[in-house]
Parts: sequence; C-alpha cells; structure tokens
Amino acid sequence: MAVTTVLGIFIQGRVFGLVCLLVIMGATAYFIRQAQAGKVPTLRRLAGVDAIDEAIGRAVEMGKPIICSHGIATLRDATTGPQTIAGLSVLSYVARRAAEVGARLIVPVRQTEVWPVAADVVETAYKLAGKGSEYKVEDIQFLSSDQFGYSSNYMGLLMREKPGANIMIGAYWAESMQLAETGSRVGAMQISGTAQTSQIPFFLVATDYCLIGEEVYSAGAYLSKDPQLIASLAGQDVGRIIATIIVVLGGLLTTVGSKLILDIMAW
Amino acid sequence: MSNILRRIEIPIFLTIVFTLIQVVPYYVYIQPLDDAASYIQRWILIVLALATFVGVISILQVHGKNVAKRSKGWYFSVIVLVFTIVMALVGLPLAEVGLGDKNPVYLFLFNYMLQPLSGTMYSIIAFFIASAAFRAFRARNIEASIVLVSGLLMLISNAPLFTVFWPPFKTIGTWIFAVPNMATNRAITIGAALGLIALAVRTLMGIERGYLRGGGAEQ
Amino acid sequence: MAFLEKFMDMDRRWVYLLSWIFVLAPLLYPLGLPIPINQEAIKWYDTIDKIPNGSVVIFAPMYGTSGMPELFPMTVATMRHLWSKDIKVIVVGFWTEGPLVFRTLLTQVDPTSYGKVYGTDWINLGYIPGSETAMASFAKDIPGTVSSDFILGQPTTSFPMMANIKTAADIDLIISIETGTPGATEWLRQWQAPYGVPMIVGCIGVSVPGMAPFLQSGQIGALLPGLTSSAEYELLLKKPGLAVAGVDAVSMSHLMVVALVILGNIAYFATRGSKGGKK
Amino acid sequence: MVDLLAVYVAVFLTLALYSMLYKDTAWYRIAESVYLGVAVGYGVSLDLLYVRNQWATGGWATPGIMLGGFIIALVLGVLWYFRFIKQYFYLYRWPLSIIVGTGIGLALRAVIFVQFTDMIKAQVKLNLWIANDMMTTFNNILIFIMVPCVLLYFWFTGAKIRETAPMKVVDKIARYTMMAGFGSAFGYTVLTRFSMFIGRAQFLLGITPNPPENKIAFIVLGVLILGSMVAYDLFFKKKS
Repeated sequence: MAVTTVLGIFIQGRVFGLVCLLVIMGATAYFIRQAQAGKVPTLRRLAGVDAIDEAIGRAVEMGKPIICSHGIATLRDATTGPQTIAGLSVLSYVARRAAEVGARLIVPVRQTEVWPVAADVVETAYKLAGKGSEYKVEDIQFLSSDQFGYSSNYMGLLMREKPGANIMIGAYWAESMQLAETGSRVGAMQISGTAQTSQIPFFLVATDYCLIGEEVYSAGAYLSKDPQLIASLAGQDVGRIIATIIVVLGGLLTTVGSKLILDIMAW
Repeated sequence: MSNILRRIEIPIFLTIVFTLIQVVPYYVYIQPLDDAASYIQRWILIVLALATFVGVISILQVHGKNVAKRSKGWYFSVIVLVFTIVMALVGLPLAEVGLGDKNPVYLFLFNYMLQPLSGTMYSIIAFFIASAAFRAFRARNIEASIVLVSGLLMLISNAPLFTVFWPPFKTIGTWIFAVPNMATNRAITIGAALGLIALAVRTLMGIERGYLRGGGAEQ
Repeated sequence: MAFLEKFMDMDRRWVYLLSWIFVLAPLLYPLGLPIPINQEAIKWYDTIDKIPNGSVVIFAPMYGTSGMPELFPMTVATMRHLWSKDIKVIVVGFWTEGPLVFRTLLTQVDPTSYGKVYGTDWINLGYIPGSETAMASFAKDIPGTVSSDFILGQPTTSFPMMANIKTAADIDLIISIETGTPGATEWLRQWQAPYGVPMIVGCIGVSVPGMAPFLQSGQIGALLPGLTSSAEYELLLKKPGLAVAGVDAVSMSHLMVVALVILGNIAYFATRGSKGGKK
Repeated sequence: MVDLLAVYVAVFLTLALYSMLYKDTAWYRIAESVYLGVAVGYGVSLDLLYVRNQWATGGWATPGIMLGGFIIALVLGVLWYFRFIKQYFYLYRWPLSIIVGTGIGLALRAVIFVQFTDMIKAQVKLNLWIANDMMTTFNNILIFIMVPCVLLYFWFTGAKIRETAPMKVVDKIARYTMMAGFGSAFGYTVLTRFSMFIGRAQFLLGITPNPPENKIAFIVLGVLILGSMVAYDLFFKKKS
C-alpha cells in the first residue's frame, strides 16, 4: 500500500485522529498525575446515590434487611471487571450505612474469586462504622458459580428474607429480569445499575431507579473516592467536551454550506 | 534470581512495550517498526493458541476437587470431567491417528450435544421475559413509561402481524431505531472509545493492573 | 380487585406454558400471514446483488452454536445468494465454532449445484484464534496468517483463487454475521479504518440497536437485523426457509408479550388504587 | 441407528434444559454438566490445529527469525500453565501481559477513528435545513440536539459548571432521549430471545431441514421428563 505522509513521517489521513488521541491521553495522564499529588477533581453527586440512601432508609423504617449484589462478573475482564469493582464500591458504601443504622445486610455472590473481596469490603465498612462486632460473615453468601443456579438461589433469598431494599449494581445478564421481577414481587425498593446495554431497558422498567451505563463507574468512583478513577473520568470528560464542541460547530457550519471542519478532520 | 523474576514491573514493562509497538507505526511511517508490528501480530497468535488448555485445566481442578471431596452433587462433576476430557482428546489435531475436527465422536458431540445445548440455554431467557413482562414491567414513573411505550412500539414493528395490519407501525419502529436509539448509541459509542483510551493511559502509566490479578491458587 | 390480585399472584409456570403454546401452535398450524418486505432486507439484497462480477468477498460467520437459531437462516440465504453469482468467497472464522457452523451449512446447501468449485470459487480458511489480534494480522497478511485451508488442509497459496489475494486491500467486501465481540467494531477497527474495506452486517436482535450509529455514518453499508428481516430476505431470494417458517411464531410471541405487559400494567394500576395509596 | 440415537440425545438434552422451567431438576443438572464439559473441550482441537498448520505451512520452520520466534512462542506457551503452580504462578503473567499489551495497542490505534472521529464526522455532516424534505430536516435537528446532550449527560467532573441551569435542561433531554432509545433495545432483545426459542421449537417439531424423527422423540421424551417431575412432586408431597 502506497503511503502518503505529512511532514515526511506522519501518515496522511491519520493526523487529526492522532492529535485527538494525544490530547485525550495527555489530559487523562495530567489529571492522574494531579490526583497522585493530592489534587483530585470534584465529582458530581448522582441522583442514583440519593436513591440508594432512600432505599436504605426505607428498609430500616420497615425493619427489613437490605440485599446488595455486585453483578455476576469477575474482577479481571476488560469490560465487565470495572463494573464489578464499581458494584463493590457501592457495596462498601451500603455496608457502612447499614452498619450505622443497624440494618442487616445480605450479599449474594456468584464468583469464588470475588467472595473474599466482598467479605473484606463489608467487614472493613463495619469496622469503620465502629460496629465491627456486628459483622456476620455468613451474610456474605456464596450462592452458586452457575449463572442460573445463582439467580434461582438469589430469588429464593428474596422470597425468604423479603428485603426492604434490593440494590444490584454491576454486570448482569439474563438473570437481571428474574431478580428484578422477584424483587418487585416481594415489595423491595430496587436500585439497579449496569453498563450491559441490552439489560438496561429491563432494569429501567422493572426497578425503581436505574443507573445507566457509565453512571455505574461514576457512582463507584464517587463512593469509593479512588483518586485515580476520578482522575481518569476527568480525562474522559475532556474528550466528551471536545466532541461536543466539534459536533455543534460542525453541524452549524455544514448547514450554512461550509466544509471547514470536515476538511480539517481529513488531515 | 526468582525474586527478580517475580517483580510486577516485568509484566507491566512488557505490556507497555507491546502496546507501543502496535500504536506508533499506525501514525508514524517507520518501515522497520511497521514490519515488527506485523511480525508480532502473527507470532502472538501462536502464543495465544497455546493457552488452550488453561480452561480445560481450570475445569478439571474445580470439578476434580468436587469429586475427590465427594461434595454435594459430585456425580454431576463426574459428567463434566468425562465430557471435558473426551471432547479435548478426540479433537486433538492428529488426523494421522483419526483424531481431530473430523473425528466421528467429536462431530457427534458437537452436532448433537453442544449445538442443541447452547441454543437452548439462551432461549430459556424468552420465558423469563414473558414472566417479567407480566409481573415486573411497570409504568411506575414517567421514564419507565417512555421505555415501556417505546419498547412496545418496537415489538409491534418487529411483528408482521401488526405491520401488515397497519404499515405505519413499521415507520414508527424505524424512527425510534434511527433517531433516539441512534443518538443514544452514538453517545455511548463515543463514551466507550473514551473509556478505552483512559484504560490504555492507566495501563501505560502502570497503574491499571486488573488483568494481572488472580493466578496462583485455583480460580 | 381480589380477582386481579390473585391473577397477578399466579404461578409463573402458567406464563411459561403460555409461551410454549404461543410458539408451538403457529409452527404446527401456520397462519400464513403475509410478510411485508422492509427497507433493511431490500438494502441487503441489493448490496449483495450489485457486487460486481469477479469481486472477492469475505464471509465471516462470527457466532457459535448459541446464535444459530436466529442467525443460521440468514447465513444460509446469504451463501445461496453469493454462490448464485460470479463472486469469489473466502469463509473465515474468528469465533471458534464459526467454521463448524459453516460445515453444518454445507450439509444443507451444495456449492457444486451452483457450479462452484472449491479453491477456485470459494474457500474455507477455518478458525483463527486471537479475535481482534487475529483480525489485524489477517488483514496485513492473509496467506501468512492462515497458511492452510480448513477443508482439505492444503497450503492456502496452492489454491488458484488465492493467487492474487495477499492483504485486506485485495478484498472488496466483508459480510459479517455476528452475535457480539469480536464483531462489527473489531472489523471496523482492523479492516475498515486502515484499509477502507466496506462491510455489511447481519446480527442478532440484541446487537441491532448498537449498530445504529455505524449504519447512519455509513461505516456499515447494510444491516440485516434478526429473524424477521431474514425471512424477508428469504422471500426476496425466492428460497423460503426456516426464517419464513418461524415468522408466524414471531408475530404470535410478540402479541403475547405486548398483551402481558398491558395486562400486567392494568392489574398494577387497578390494585394500586385499591390499596389506598400505600405509596 | 446412530442417526436415531443422535436425534434422541439432542432432543433429550434440549428438553432436559427446559425442565428447569418447571423446577430445578436433576435432568437440568445433567444437561448443564454435559454442556459445561463439551463447551470447554471443543476449542482445543481448533487452537492446536492452527499451531500445527502454522508450523507445517506458515514458514516458521525457516531458520533465523522465524524459527527463533517459534521457539520463543512455544516457551511462552508453556508459561501459561505456571498459573496452576503456586510457587511460580507469576511467570504466567508474562505471556498474559504480551497478549494484553498487543490487544490494547491494536484497539487503541484505531478506536479514535472508528468510534470517535468517524462518529463526529457523521454528526458534522448533518444538514439542518433541507428545503424540500421536512421529515429529514426534523430528524437531523433532533439528532443534532440529542447526541451532544447524551454525551454531556455522562460528564461527571467539574461540579461548578455541571450544576448550572442549562446543564439541567441538557440532562432532562438526555434522559428522555435515552428512555425512548432504550425502547429499541427492549424490542430487539425480545425478538432475539423468542427467535432462539422458535429455532429450538422448530428443531423439536422436526421442521425441515431438522430431522422429522425429532417430533416423535419430542413427544416420547417430553412425556417421560414431565411425567417424572410431576410424579416426583406428587410422591414427595404425599410423603411430607
């Protein structure tokens, strides 16, 4: 393939992309360095986090337990791992609040490798709330490593315990519908959240509040206060704003017959 | 010696080098680097293919333990073990001794066991949808109502029964697909690109180590 | 109201039974409802129909046995269409089961009945492990990345049709029939962005919404979404198959889901009122 | 004979999985265990066939950089299996990091075009005034407004600007856009799930090109499996 170059070494047609890539990567790296030096960007509070508070409050009022799960994925996968981590951050927050107000918290787990992490997260949260003695390891329940085995045990758990709140944040697949259905049957207030696009609509219509897509990561970063995660969200925001500006400007210019932006993008 | 080999910096360094070998020649025209990138792309497929037994061994470990300990339902683990081993053995690419992807046992297992099982496994979800449709899909607030109405219109536009009856149903479905759905997914696509770039930056800075977790003990 | 509450409380197994009935009945006793042909199927048909003679097309079954119920009909129909024309077809799989699925296709469609000779008009290159990495490597060096074919086990370069096919630049169109990752995004990243090879995608319904931005931007030339469109395409080809046979069941099952959602909501609002504004 | 056996095996496994709809049964557990086994095992064949072909016809046997590379690949291939040895498990991270690095590199180099600049280009090309086509004009204007709103909806940092009044409007538009958009995901997901079931139902009913013997097998095995479950239930209920 014949290659045309710009300035002798940059490949023609890829320059604009390279500039975008470098700007976004540079911004992300910059924010991460800043965060490592202690300057963490502020993250806005999401409506979903308020909904979690409301659900916990409701469960306490009714004297019922809270069930909080973090999806069925492992920690390692490139796309679903971060969702599990976000789910565990939410779990940490829920555990802390539950310990403070004295509500019973049950955590259903599917992955053997995630179980110790989940148990540790909850125990730490109880200790931080000064209620380390109230932590019960048997409430971190390993249900089954099989997808439908997990969901049928989870459904059984919902039926038996009749929780006041059922919080599901992480990567869910087909079990999302079974869990949300049973949760609403037993009258739990349900907060859900996933970045699995095909499951979002079902969570939206079957639960009381749903965190959509990337909100899951933001909620996780917000609640865990992990500086590097927050910083990389700030880097992504730079990309988002660049995209928005070009899209709006470009659309208007095209309408008046100018191809300026398209010409620049063709570099 | 083993202390040096154990250092986490080695895999992180390897990750960074191999990332850059692929990225740089895509933008900057340097023939030798481009050749190296192509060579590695081919070479790495062999490394990858050789990991094929990892899944098999993991399964053997987990279910072997179940059987050894006679834990609950261990006889199901025996079934798993037998089929894993038989499938892996008869498929070994040794056509000279009659094994491989044309072996009759391999074909039988694939055509009459794997094929019906995996198709059926995913079709079970249809029943969950039907049940949830009845008992959980509620217009509990404005947003859920919009999803529900738009979803029902989409269902209707996918079923000839309705579109034959009133063709504009299809037009509505096409509009939902091409306008609000397109807009949502375009923003999600851009967001996914940004997420991937941020992941790459964290990896290049050596702070993203999620993929290096695990190992050592069984899964 | 008590009736409605009881109605909502019924065992979910009754709904399961209802699903069986709504799917099995129209399969046993077809309603023969007309199938209107829509834009997606026409576009797909036209794109394939207008491929110039002598072009080289990559046909990739990017799915496993789990995707077969929905995707196999369009796979068969598309191959029939391709074989009925003067086009060279390279079959390749980046999903382990892809070539095996294609082998099942060969038990139903005989290329020789279209006068097609293996190695001259079409070739099956089998499975390449490594998903996106494999796709990148395949684009750069086709005969190197797959050095032997899948059916005869002969060197790829020994087949007449492969004489002039070295890289992605020698390919005129990609047809990807797919269920997920790797799929369209990976093709776009490794084949279209660097080499500008056009592509069309047939996929399961779940993946369809995510294709919309690529379809609008023209990165994907045509999209065949799910089983209903497969049926329309079978009709355009005048080769009705399993998709056409299944369309009545699609209609009936969708009718059932729509009715269940509406019934459920009626019961929900009626009983919610009766509980005296509990919320 | 083998053909008939095949029909009965395939139909049995299909129905055994569906028995789960009645309740969690031993039939389901058997079929599921078989699935787990065959699904893990079949890939070995094709992966190793690839390596074998590459050695035989891929040019790796040529002394020099090719042969050397092949030997290194084999060594790295062995390192994968150190993950099962507690003492040396860290060695498996080497091949892993090479794979992950190359994967990230390959995705990163083109993601900016496919999922970023090409998306932006398509937006830029939107013409907001086409005199003789009001419908397209209307849709283009909607897309022109919706995409940036949804993009900005996922803007999470910078609390000060983010909390202003115009951003609240943006959020509102974005949420409604997404709710309407997710209807599409809803509809198409239902289509897929039922298509899967329809495909399996066509198989059970023996509709061509499925073997016609399936239908009899479906009835025979269906009665047996369902009967066994119901009988088990009745017997058990009586006892307790």
